[in-house]
Amino acid sequence: MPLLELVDVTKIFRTPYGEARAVDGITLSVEAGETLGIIGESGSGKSTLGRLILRLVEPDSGSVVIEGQDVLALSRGELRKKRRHWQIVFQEPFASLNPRLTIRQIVEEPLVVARIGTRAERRLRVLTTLEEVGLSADFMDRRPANLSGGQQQRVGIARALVTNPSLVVLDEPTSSLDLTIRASILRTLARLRASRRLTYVFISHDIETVRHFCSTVAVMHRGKIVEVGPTQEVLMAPQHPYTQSLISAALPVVPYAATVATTNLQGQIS
Amino acid sequence: MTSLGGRASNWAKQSRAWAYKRSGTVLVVVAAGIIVGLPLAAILLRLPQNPLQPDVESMALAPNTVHWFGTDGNGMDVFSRTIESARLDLPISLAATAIALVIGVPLGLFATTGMAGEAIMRVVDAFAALPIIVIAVVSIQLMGGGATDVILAIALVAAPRFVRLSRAAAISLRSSRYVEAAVAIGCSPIRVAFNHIFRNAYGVILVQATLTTAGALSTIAALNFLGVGVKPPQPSWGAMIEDGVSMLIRGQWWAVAFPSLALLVVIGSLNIIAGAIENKMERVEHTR
Amino acid sequence: MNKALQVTELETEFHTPKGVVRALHRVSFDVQDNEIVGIVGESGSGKSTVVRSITKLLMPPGKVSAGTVTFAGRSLLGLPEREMRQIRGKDIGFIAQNPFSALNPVTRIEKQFANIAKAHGVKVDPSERNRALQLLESTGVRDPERVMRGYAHELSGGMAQRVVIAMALYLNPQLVIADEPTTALDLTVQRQVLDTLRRLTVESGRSMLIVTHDLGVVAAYCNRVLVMYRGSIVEQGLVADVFVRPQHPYTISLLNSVVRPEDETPYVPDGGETPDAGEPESPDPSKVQLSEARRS
Amino acid sequence: MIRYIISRLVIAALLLCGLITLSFGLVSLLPGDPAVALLGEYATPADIARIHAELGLDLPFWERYLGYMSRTLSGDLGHSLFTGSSVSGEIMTRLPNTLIYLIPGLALALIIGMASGTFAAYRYRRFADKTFTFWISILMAMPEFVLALLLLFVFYQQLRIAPAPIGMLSSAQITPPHVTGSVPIDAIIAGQWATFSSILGRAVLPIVTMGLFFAAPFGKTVRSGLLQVLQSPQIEFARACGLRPAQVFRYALSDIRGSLMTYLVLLFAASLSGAAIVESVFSWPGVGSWSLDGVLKGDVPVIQGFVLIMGSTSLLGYVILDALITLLDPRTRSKAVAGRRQPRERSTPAITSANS
Repeated sequence: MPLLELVDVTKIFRTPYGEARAVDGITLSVEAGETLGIIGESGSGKSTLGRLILRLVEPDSGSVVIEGQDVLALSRGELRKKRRHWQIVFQEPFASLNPRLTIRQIVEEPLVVARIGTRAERRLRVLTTLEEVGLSADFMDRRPANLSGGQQQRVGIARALVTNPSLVVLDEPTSSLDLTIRASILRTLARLRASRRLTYVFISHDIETVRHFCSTVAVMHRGKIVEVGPTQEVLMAPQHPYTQSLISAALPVVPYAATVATTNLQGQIS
Repeated sequence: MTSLGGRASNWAKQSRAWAYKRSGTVLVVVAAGIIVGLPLAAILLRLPQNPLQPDVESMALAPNTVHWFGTDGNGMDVFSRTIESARLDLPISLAATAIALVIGVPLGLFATTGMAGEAIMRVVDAFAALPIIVIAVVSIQLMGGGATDVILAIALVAAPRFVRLSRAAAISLRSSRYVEAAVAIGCSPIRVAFNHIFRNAYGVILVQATLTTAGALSTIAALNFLGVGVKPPQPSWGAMIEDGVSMLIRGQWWAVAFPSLALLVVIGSLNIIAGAIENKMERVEHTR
Repeated sequence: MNKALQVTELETEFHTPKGVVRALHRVSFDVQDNEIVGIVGESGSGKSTVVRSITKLLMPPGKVSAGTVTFAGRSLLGLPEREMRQIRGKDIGFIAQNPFSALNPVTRIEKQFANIAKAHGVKVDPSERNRALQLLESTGVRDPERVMRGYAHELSGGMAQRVVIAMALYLNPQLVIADEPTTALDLTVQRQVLDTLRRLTVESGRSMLIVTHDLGVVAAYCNRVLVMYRGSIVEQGLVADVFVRPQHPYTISLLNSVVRPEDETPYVPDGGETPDAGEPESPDPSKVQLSEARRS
Repeated sequence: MIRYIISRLVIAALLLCGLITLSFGLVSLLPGDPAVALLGEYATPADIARIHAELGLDLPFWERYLGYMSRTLSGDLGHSLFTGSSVSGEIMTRLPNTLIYLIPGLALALIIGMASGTFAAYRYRRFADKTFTFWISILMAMPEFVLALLLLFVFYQQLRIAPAPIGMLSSAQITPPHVTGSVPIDAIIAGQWATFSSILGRAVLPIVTMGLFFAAPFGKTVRSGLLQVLQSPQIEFARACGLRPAQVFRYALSDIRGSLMTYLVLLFAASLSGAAIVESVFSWPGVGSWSLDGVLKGDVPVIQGFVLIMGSTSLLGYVILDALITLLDPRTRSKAVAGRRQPRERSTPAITSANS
């Protein structure tokens, strides 16, 4: 049984100027341990889809089942209790952290809300989670504004992981970060995926990132999924014209540079 | 990026920066001292002259060693009366602001949606269209005219501003990313409201409260100047100024100048404190 | 080949209440005729400050403290603002990052074209308007007549950026400076806009300086590249050389983070820490300015 | 377009009805009995009953309310309980007296505020900006009547260049023949230019008071608005296109136009309230001092009439403002004209002025 299953999920935004079908009848499934990449341009509805999965936005129709649980059938209170198992990391790290709380308060809050552990146990859990995402204990009493963008995003990841979730939606977690930092955040996420056996839904507009990070990819265009399949297959031999245009528009950095550069680096170190 | 300059110029710059920063702090401490100290002085200290004692022997005297600020047309000591006014004027404006806050903020924070929210906003809008002084005068007349009535009238006039402000803050915060994040980790609506929305909105509200206190002080002075509100012989800055106008026209400036100066200093102090809070809030949020 | 732009030993400082922050360290480079030069770097590396120092668009507390900028045989840094203004828009065109925040929202596009012409003493007549129309058409704007009569908010992102490009090229500048011209655009649109830009600049005898953080853009469009790190140019040369045989460890780290992110270790400068692990990155001077303005 | 304007007018009409209700409710709640206020404490019950009948106070609440509503809507604001003069007539003759200093005063505030705010923004953190900030802080801490008295002391008492604060006309001036009842208008009609210019001369101090008082918050708004917009990408692009400083300033201004206009209307509403104070300092026979007198005496129809007129004036100001902002900005205009306008929050800057 897949860990996450969406059937014919639709979300229509109604504005005074008419209706916009942000997500239009999407059916998807994600196996446990898999990483599904959702790729699309701005306005394709990919972020809305991420929020629909976690019911941060109420769908108009369709069904969302996670770990055999019909998410849409839950009452508000039940949903709140379940949230610790299904988490999200946002695109803008600074905006997604409450500026008035310390890092410890931010990471501890999911535990407090879920009533997990005593005060001392929670403290320990926060500490180990922060270390796991690459932040030392020094950060505990700082506030988000005193951290760099990459560090803020690590806090966001720690907050999502502190309750030991099974499914994490990553909504463009690296798109607002610098290249070198982007790479190290992705490595952290990959390491955590292996050590904690996490299932990711990775939303992105960057083909290169998806190529390196995801096992399966779904291409979204105007609220619909136009193509889905194993990443290598989809990116090497795209079937849908939209996927083709997307891939041909990408500007790769000269591929052979990598090997040469690596040897060069090794040469320097030795 | 690195800091520049030789050791000497660096030191000079640092000390200048320190003095710059310090001068702001000193200003705020002085301002706070005035706001707290004046009413305390009026209550605790023995004033050099009885502020309520007319004296036909010494009418309209210029400032001298006995009457530091001179005397008014009834021969009352201007210095003592100026200090004594703080006993009522400041607490009244603080109380009025507090009441306006208690009424306005919850209304604004929780009336963001639905028919009730719309209705409240329309009332707030209608209030904004009315001349404030007239409303204040009418409501004081309506209720009688004691200190409590003045407090209630000013609170009534100031409350809509808090409704508008806290509602705007709540609406913008409600759509913020970190409130969405709080929902995503399973916070209850009450936890979201207090831990995330109020915690970030109280700065603006505090600033507005300080400014409202300044505004209340000014309105009270205007009311007393027009002869509404606190009744004589209890002195108030507005009434003292009104009494002194005829002297002013004759060139005897002190009966108007000193209560005016007191008003200016106290309102100015409140404005300085509001500015300092605003700066502090900005610094916490935008250190980057 | 002639040098369209020559920058030598440029140093820029920001005078903040907390002290002086040096944003650029002895930056030297040139742009030849008919060539596209890319400046790459991460946020806070000073790449935008370079552009603003050259065009003298730097706002206080930023100040150029040393160096020379020579453009078409004239030294720009000593020029009074009056003469500099004549050069901007006419001899040096500027393309902004986000077209919607660059165009005036309440002024018709044609009026904005006319304003540029007026500022440079060009008479605004129907033939002048036709030239603007043709320019819009050549940047790939559909129905230029309607766009001219409309406002910025009626356009899509790609179309708006084409309008900005047309404005930058309106008075035939020799040099075009583009500050992250496609960052705000979608992938499919980005390529079209860059193609247009290349066609209208180097292929028409102009040169271009393009600031970006996207190595792909540099690889596909630039002849030469400058790599900036913490206010200094750490490496420069032909794209083919720099991307194939990077010399500086930072460049290597930058390239690896794109090509093989899975086993990249971030660059650590001598005696310093990884920007991401220890202290927060030094503040981006342009952000310092803004937050101060907001405060008042 | 027409649909949009009609929808605005309908909203204005609804708000007007609300205002009438408010003014009726406010005064009906007065604890004192107007008949007692009028006749004094020793009135006989019979007299009081007669007055009640005259004023319609013996009728049930709903009848009184509907009667008031219909009379008000037909333009009849009633008569003063004390002088017996028609309230609308009094307002018509006194309003010109108020406007003669209020409008120039606001215009002065606009000019001073615009000029000084712009200057300070362009000289950000330099000497001129610091001087500006210093004076603004002092002006912002000064209640209106203190400012008026300060001006009076300096220009009348010390320098002797301003006339005494005894109203519009000195006793030496001949009152113009009664035509409309409003002295300045009658003076114009009669061609008594000496009288008219004397009125203007006496209006100078009230004008300066208003001008300085409202210039402070307005100038502050201009400064902070410009500071933000001058740092914006839009202005950078305009400068990068080589636009002249004057053109750049026009672009910047067009960006903050909406918020400045909103602020101006807010100041106008506040100035109507400030009129009462200025008029009492200068013994000016305008609507402010008249209404204040009425309020202090408990003259119910006067209070109601004043609240109504001032309220609907500022209401009209808001409606015109809202329409202007919408129609001047192409982003909102196209939506409004299409008739599918999204309900939106009017962004009213918080007034930080002490007295408003």
